[in-house]
Amino acid sequence: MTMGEALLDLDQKLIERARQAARHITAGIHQHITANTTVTIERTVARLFGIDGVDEDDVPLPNVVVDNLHKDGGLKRGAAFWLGNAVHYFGYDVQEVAEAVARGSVDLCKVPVKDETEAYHIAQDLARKAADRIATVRAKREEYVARLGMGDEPHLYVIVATGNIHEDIVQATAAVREGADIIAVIRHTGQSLLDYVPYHATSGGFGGTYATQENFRIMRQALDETAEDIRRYPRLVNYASGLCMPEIAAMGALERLDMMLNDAMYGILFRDINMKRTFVDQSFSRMINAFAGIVINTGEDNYLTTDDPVEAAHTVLASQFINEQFALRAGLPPKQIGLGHVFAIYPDVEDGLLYSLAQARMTREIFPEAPLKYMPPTKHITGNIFKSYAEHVMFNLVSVATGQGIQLLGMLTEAIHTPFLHDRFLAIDNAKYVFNFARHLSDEVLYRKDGRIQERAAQILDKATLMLEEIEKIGLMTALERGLFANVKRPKEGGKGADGVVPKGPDYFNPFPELMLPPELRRRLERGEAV
Amino acid sequence: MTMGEALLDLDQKLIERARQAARHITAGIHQHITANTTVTIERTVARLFGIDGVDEDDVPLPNVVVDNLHKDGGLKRGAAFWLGNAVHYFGYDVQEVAEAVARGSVDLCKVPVKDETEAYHIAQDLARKAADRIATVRAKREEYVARLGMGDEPHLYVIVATGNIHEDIVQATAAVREGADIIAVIRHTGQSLLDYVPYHATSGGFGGTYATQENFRIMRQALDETAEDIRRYPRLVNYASGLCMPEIAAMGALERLDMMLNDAMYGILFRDINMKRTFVDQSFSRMINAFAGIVINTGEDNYLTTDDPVEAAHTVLASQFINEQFALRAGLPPKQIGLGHVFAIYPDVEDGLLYSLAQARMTREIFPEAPLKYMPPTKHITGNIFKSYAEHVMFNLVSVATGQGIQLLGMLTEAIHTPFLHDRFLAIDNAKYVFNFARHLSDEVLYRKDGRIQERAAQILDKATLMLEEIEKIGLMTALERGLFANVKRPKEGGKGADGVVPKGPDYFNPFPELMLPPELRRRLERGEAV
Amino acid sequence: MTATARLKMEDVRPYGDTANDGDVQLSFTLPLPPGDVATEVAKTIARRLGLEEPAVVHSQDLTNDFTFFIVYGKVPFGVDATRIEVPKVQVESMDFEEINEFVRRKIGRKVVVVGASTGTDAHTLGLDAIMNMKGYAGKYGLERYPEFVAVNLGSQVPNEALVAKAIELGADAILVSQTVTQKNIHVKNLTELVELLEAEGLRDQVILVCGGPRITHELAVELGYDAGFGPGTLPPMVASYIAQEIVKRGLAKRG
Amino acid sequence: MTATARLKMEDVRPYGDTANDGDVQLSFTLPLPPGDVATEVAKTIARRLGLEEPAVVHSQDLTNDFTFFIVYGKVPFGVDATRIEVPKVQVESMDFEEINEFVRRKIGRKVVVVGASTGTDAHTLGLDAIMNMKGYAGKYGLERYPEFVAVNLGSQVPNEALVAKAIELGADAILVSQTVTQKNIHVKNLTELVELLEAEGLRDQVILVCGGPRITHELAVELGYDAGFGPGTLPPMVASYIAQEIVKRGLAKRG
Ligand code: B12
Ligand code: B12
Ligand SMILES: Cc1ncc(COP(=O)(O)O)c(C=O)c1O
Ligand SMILES: Cc1ncc(COP(=O)(O)O)c(C=O)c1O
Repeated sequence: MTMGEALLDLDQKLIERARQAARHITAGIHQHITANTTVTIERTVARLFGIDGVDEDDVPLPNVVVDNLHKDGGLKRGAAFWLGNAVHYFGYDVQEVAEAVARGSVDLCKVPVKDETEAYHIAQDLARKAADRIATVRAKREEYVARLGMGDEPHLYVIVATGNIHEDIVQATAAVREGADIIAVIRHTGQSLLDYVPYHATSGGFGGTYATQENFRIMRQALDETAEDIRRYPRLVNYASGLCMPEIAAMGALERLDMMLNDAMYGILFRDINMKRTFVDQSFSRMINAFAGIVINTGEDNYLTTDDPVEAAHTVLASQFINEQFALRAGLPPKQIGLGHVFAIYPDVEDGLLYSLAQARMTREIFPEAPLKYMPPTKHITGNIFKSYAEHVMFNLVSVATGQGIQLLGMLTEAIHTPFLHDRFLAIDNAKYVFNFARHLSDEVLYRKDGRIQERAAQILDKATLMLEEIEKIGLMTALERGLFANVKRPKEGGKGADGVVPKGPDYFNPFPELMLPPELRRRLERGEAV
Repeated sequence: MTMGEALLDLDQKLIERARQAARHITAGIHQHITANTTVTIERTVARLFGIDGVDEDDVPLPNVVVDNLHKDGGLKRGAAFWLGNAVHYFGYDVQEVAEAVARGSVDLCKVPVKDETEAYHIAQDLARKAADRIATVRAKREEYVARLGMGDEPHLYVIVATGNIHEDIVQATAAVREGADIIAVIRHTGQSLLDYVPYHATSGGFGGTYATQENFRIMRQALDETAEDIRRYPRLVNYASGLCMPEIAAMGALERLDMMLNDAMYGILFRDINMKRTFVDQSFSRMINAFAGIVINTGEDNYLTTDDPVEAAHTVLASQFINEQFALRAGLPPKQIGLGHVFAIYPDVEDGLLYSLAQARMTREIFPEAPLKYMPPTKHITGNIFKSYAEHVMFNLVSVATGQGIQLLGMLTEAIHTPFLHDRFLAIDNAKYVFNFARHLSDEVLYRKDGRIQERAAQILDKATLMLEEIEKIGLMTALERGLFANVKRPKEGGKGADGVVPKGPDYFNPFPELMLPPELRRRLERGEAV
Repeated sequence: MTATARLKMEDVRPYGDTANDGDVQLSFTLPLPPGDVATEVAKTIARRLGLEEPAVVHSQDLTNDFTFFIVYGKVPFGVDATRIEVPKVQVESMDFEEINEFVRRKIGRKVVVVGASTGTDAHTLGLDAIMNMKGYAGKYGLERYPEFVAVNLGSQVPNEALVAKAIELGADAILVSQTVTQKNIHVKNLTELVELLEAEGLRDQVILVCGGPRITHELAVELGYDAGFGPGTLPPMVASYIAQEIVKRGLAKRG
Repeated sequence: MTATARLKMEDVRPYGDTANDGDVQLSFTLPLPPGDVATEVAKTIARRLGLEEPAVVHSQDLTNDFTFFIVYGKVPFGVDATRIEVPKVQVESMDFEEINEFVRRKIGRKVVVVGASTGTDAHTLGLDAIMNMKGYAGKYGLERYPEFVAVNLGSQVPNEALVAKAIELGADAILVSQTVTQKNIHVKNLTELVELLEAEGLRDQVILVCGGPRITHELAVELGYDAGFGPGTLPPMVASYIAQEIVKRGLAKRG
């Protein structure tokens, strides 16, 4: 791969202008993020402290605990303090405290504060243990990767989506044996709108399988077993975005997921989740992703499922700049920022391949260290499975020719059903063929100066820069209100989950940022410096 | 297309050395070609004079006539003279003469020669009429092309091969409506080894449909009707190579075929036809192709169905140089010389795409005016129809990226059966997609100096030049004896049809070269000058 | 020469490269490791489906004791195409102008339509294609029709909420879109809506229409809908149907 | 966890994404113009094949009144894989050395084998793979075996010429390759050879073997051959078979 080499002759000043605008745009949300917490952030604290399980009505105990605090206005101080206090007061462990709350025998805010310092101390201790656990998990991943390796880039990323975790395991392990590098378990339709995370191993999802900690665990275990057989470490992916971003990020950190879909704006735009909620949640969840060594995937591909892929190409780039800055602010190093984009151009567009090469290569050059995640065509795919298969060849070719990092494989039955076992095989075979057959193409091909490919890239960069500078002026929230992305307008106060945003009190306490954010970054954020 | 532009930085001196060697190699066969005629050349004369039909035993009358002459040693003077003489003597038209021979009532050599000059005169007159007819057919094609056009290059070339001409017509017209530019009716298996051309419309072929003049005619008519509908002129192809090269060339000239498979060495190597026979036949048949404005297709793809496509790549180039020189010597201008090559590299070869690009682009640059005919992968294709379909995308991409002229579309069921109706549709759809989606790729992509692609092209050119210089030393016939092409060894006197070669007598007469070969070329050939 | 000229409509068979050869291609996976037994099972399945001369042209190890097969074979029977009855929405096709004129003349009031993607289905593009101003494939959507009041509730709308809204607006027609069909979830969602409407005693008072990539009119009717629209549906087809059905069912005066 | 652990061998069904879902994909062309009737005929064919929930997921105008269909459906029956008997060449597999040793010990003379692609078939690569020195996939061909005399007559050999050569050489085995199968020409070519040998009274004295991409042992036996070899055959399989069969049939002493 010639990742570093400038084949497109892009205007570096323009890139810097765009990045600078994105820096300012995200800094503009910082004040909001630091001033608020959310129910799911507090549930995350509870989870990381060790609270798990469900009550009699199948309500997860982290919800029970946080609801209990919320009704009494306790969240503004943070769950950490109250849990530390209850542990101290009762001498229970934290799970026992949660169970007591579930039984109705304890109201957390009403537990007398015997020794504030001791309460903080216990909370800090629980947090440190959680952080240690995550660090151990991370080390284990690093050990696996060092020992078994991960295969060449672009990495082959496939989804499983049977709705039944046991069936998913059959499919996922087969895919890995066939050559897949990355397995994503697609979530049950609509799970992102649940303000809780389901529990147990599940078999009744539609269009995907519930993201539960137990499902994470048993899939990871199955993949680990396969890894030893095939002498390669397959990575596991799930979705953070939604109403439970930080909780799922925490679950992923504990169960050794390796990648997570985590976009700073996806939930707002595509799930109509309240923007104020999302901005706070994404920050906390990404901090956990960062600390756990998890690579995030952003969702810019989604813009082009509604908007026109040729006309709206620059919105993808603009969003990538914003996602990048949000990610950096949450402590994610560039090599953990898997920016998304997509091979979406309709197959009947003359020179569509040239446009696709231009955009893919441009993205590569502008974000040289990001493990770019390249999405397959979906919207225009029909029941003509042969045609889809042909399009996927082109898609795979563009990827290897431009140095993409993560290749989400298209399924020839995209327009028909979630993938059959052999659909996935055929997708893997297609990608392996193309990647090998064109292995060093990116080393050998240059683009004509000021030709169609260079022009196209220049034009996208130009429009994205202007768009970012416009957003810089009006602010990101207003931009979302006005529908600048994906043609979707979202009012600041509208959308789901708005009532889960809680202003922090002056005594708000959360031990995790101190444990998880790099100190230098924390200092800069506190001082309002560029990151 | 940037056909003219040198993207590969090939060594022009080496190209000239190779071409010069090929010039000498083909000049080395000239003496043999001018000294001999063959039964099929003489049958061609009979056909062009107007002899058609079959006798009671279904033996074609041209065979009846030529066999009749041959048994009495009359061929060394040429059929033209004897036919002129008989027409003159009996006052019959030439068909009546043939019918009389068939009835056994006339022995041509025994017909008294009343007036030699008159006999020559009649023969010349018949020849001129034949040439006029062909010229009219050619003009009609030119009129069609001017009026309806032929679509963008690379032209989509598909085969029909049902064995039944009526079914072929259904398939061919559908293909043309779907976008095919060129229809080839594959011949019945083994027809190339028949030393006669079957008669009538036929429905009983295997693996292909008999090449008969009637089949040519009705297919042409069906395509002409479709042409008016779709406002595009579809070209029709059949096969000259085999034991009846010149006869089929003549039939094609009369029935407005537009392209013919005609390779100077294919019959020798792949059908074990005697080399002395083939060299004489190819010359005469190509002269007819040239005069009729028919584009020939050579068969270098065949080398790689037995030999290794990576190792033996240079044999393709060497043969192209030889075919080019033979073609020029028969009066074919470069734009009628459709040199063949093939996308044959196994799909599991790392960087196979780079090698394919190198060879295709190299061929383009070395033969800038030739309408290169690019063949699909066949040998390694399996029953995995999806995989074939993916390979065809790459094949089509290389073609449009390197400026090929004629694209013989691969069929996803290559390993299974001759094409079904929808196999052909899927192939056309694949090519249309790729050609449009990558339309101007060849304008935009440059190859890195001394990179893998340039190196590969240089290496092939180098090996081909050495091979040609080796053949120049030993002579082409000896080279074929030694198995330099396709690993097949053919003894000079071996193979089929050797007994059909007849040394010309001092009074040998054939009116066609004078009518069909450009005068300047004839002069040069006679003087032994380079052409 | 076209094929139908040569073929009997009473005996239509698949066509490979020769009239009536019956050739078809098949692919599937078997939960067996690759080998002779699996291949023979694949052939047996083809044979039990009634295919003649089944040929396994490809088999592929999918690991985990699965094998993928590609099979060709011949269908030995014909279908009488003259007797095929296609369950189809009965409607006279009209264009934008004609539909509005029809509503003005024969209904004399605005037609009220409410639509949603129901249950957990978040796919709105299909319903948007029918309802939004912009429409689909160059045809305006219902919102643009002056004689229609079209309310698009968007995605993931519970059946209860949809029915409530229909009552509130006094809707003439309810439009439901369903895209996710895994394990027949669409059938479940669609059936529940019918049951809900029946429970409320409203079923006869509204025109109930569904659509989506796997919806056919036949399925729709089977599930208790008045009409179903599949891929390729354009807004005027739906508008024509609703307007004509209102008149046919004598619901015009209701509003 | 492998699938077979979860599935009954007595009831093997196609697998899409869930055990026993029966999912299969089908494609074919109908000689009908595109439209509702053609689509319904396509579905009817799927239904008459016994497929449940047939869904036409794609239809494509092929012009000339033809339409191409892609259909998915569910096979509603299982096959008992424990009862599958695969007609198979009965042979103990031996390697190059073992085979030659076997011939030396049990036959005591060279084995004579003559091969050809017969009729109009010019495909020799398959037979070459078995016979030529070089062999196939890293395994030497019969010409390389010191205990075999292998004569490859090449392509397009008339059955008469092959039989004549077999008589001339006193061949133990005749190897026939057939690749072109259009309209079952291979069956015709193969049958003729058997008839010829029977007419000459030679059938029992030679081991008659055929091979090619569409040859199965089952078909070969049906046509009167001793054995048939399909894709993937390697030279030692054929050599082992011939050597063992000579012994089994008591032909060793004949030469
Ligand atoms: C775009 C898309 C999305 C977008 C949707 C954006 C949006 N605003 O709609 C996003 C990214 C959000 C999405 C998400 C998901 N998707 Co989705 N998605 C698609 C995709 C690519 C295109 C669908 C589409 O819009 N087609 C274009 C429209 C215009 O066509 P149409 O719906 O058929 O509509 C026409 C007709 O059917 C009819 N019609 C439709 N509705 C109605 C209603 C009425 C009343 C009438 C009269 C007519 C009518 O008229 C329309 C115009 O002709 C398909 C794959 C594909 N290529 O088809 C997958 C697909 C539909 N999605 C699928 C899945 C599983 C999901 C998820 C559930 C995955 C997950 N677990 O996260 C999620 C969750 C969504 C949810 N909760 O339902 C599966 C469904 C599998 C199945 N058959 O069950 C598909 C087939 C992909 C796949 N192979 O897995 N998806
Ligand atoms: C190479 C090739 C050619 C070459 C042959 C060169 C040669 N010296 O053999 C050339 C270019 C000459 C050729 C010509 C034709 N071909 Co061709 N050809 C092929 C191709 C691409 C590969 C076949 C091959 O060699 N496979 C490799 C060998 C090693 O595999 P195999 O034969 O299966 O052999 C193995 C086993 O079957 C077994 N085996 C085979 N024989 C024997 C014999 C014995 C005794 C034993 C024990 C085992 C055994 O062992 C082998 C090793 O495992 C196929 C398409 C494809 N990809 O399969 C078309 C194909 C076979 N050809 C086809 C046709 C129609 C033709 C022509 C008739 C076309 C024409 N009308 O001109 C001509 C004429 C040839 C003729 N007269 O027969 C069709 C056949 C269609 C059908 N099913 O009827 C095919 C399928 C292409 C197509 N889709 O149209 N062809
Ligand atoms: C960034 C991101 N997050 C999440 C999702 C899926 O989330 P949901 O479960 O809401 O469908 C997607 C799907 O496209 C995505 O791009
Ligand atoms: C140049 C040439 N001529 C003729 C043929 C076909 O001839 P035959 O009819 O001998 O198979 C081919 C086929 O590959 C060819 O390449």
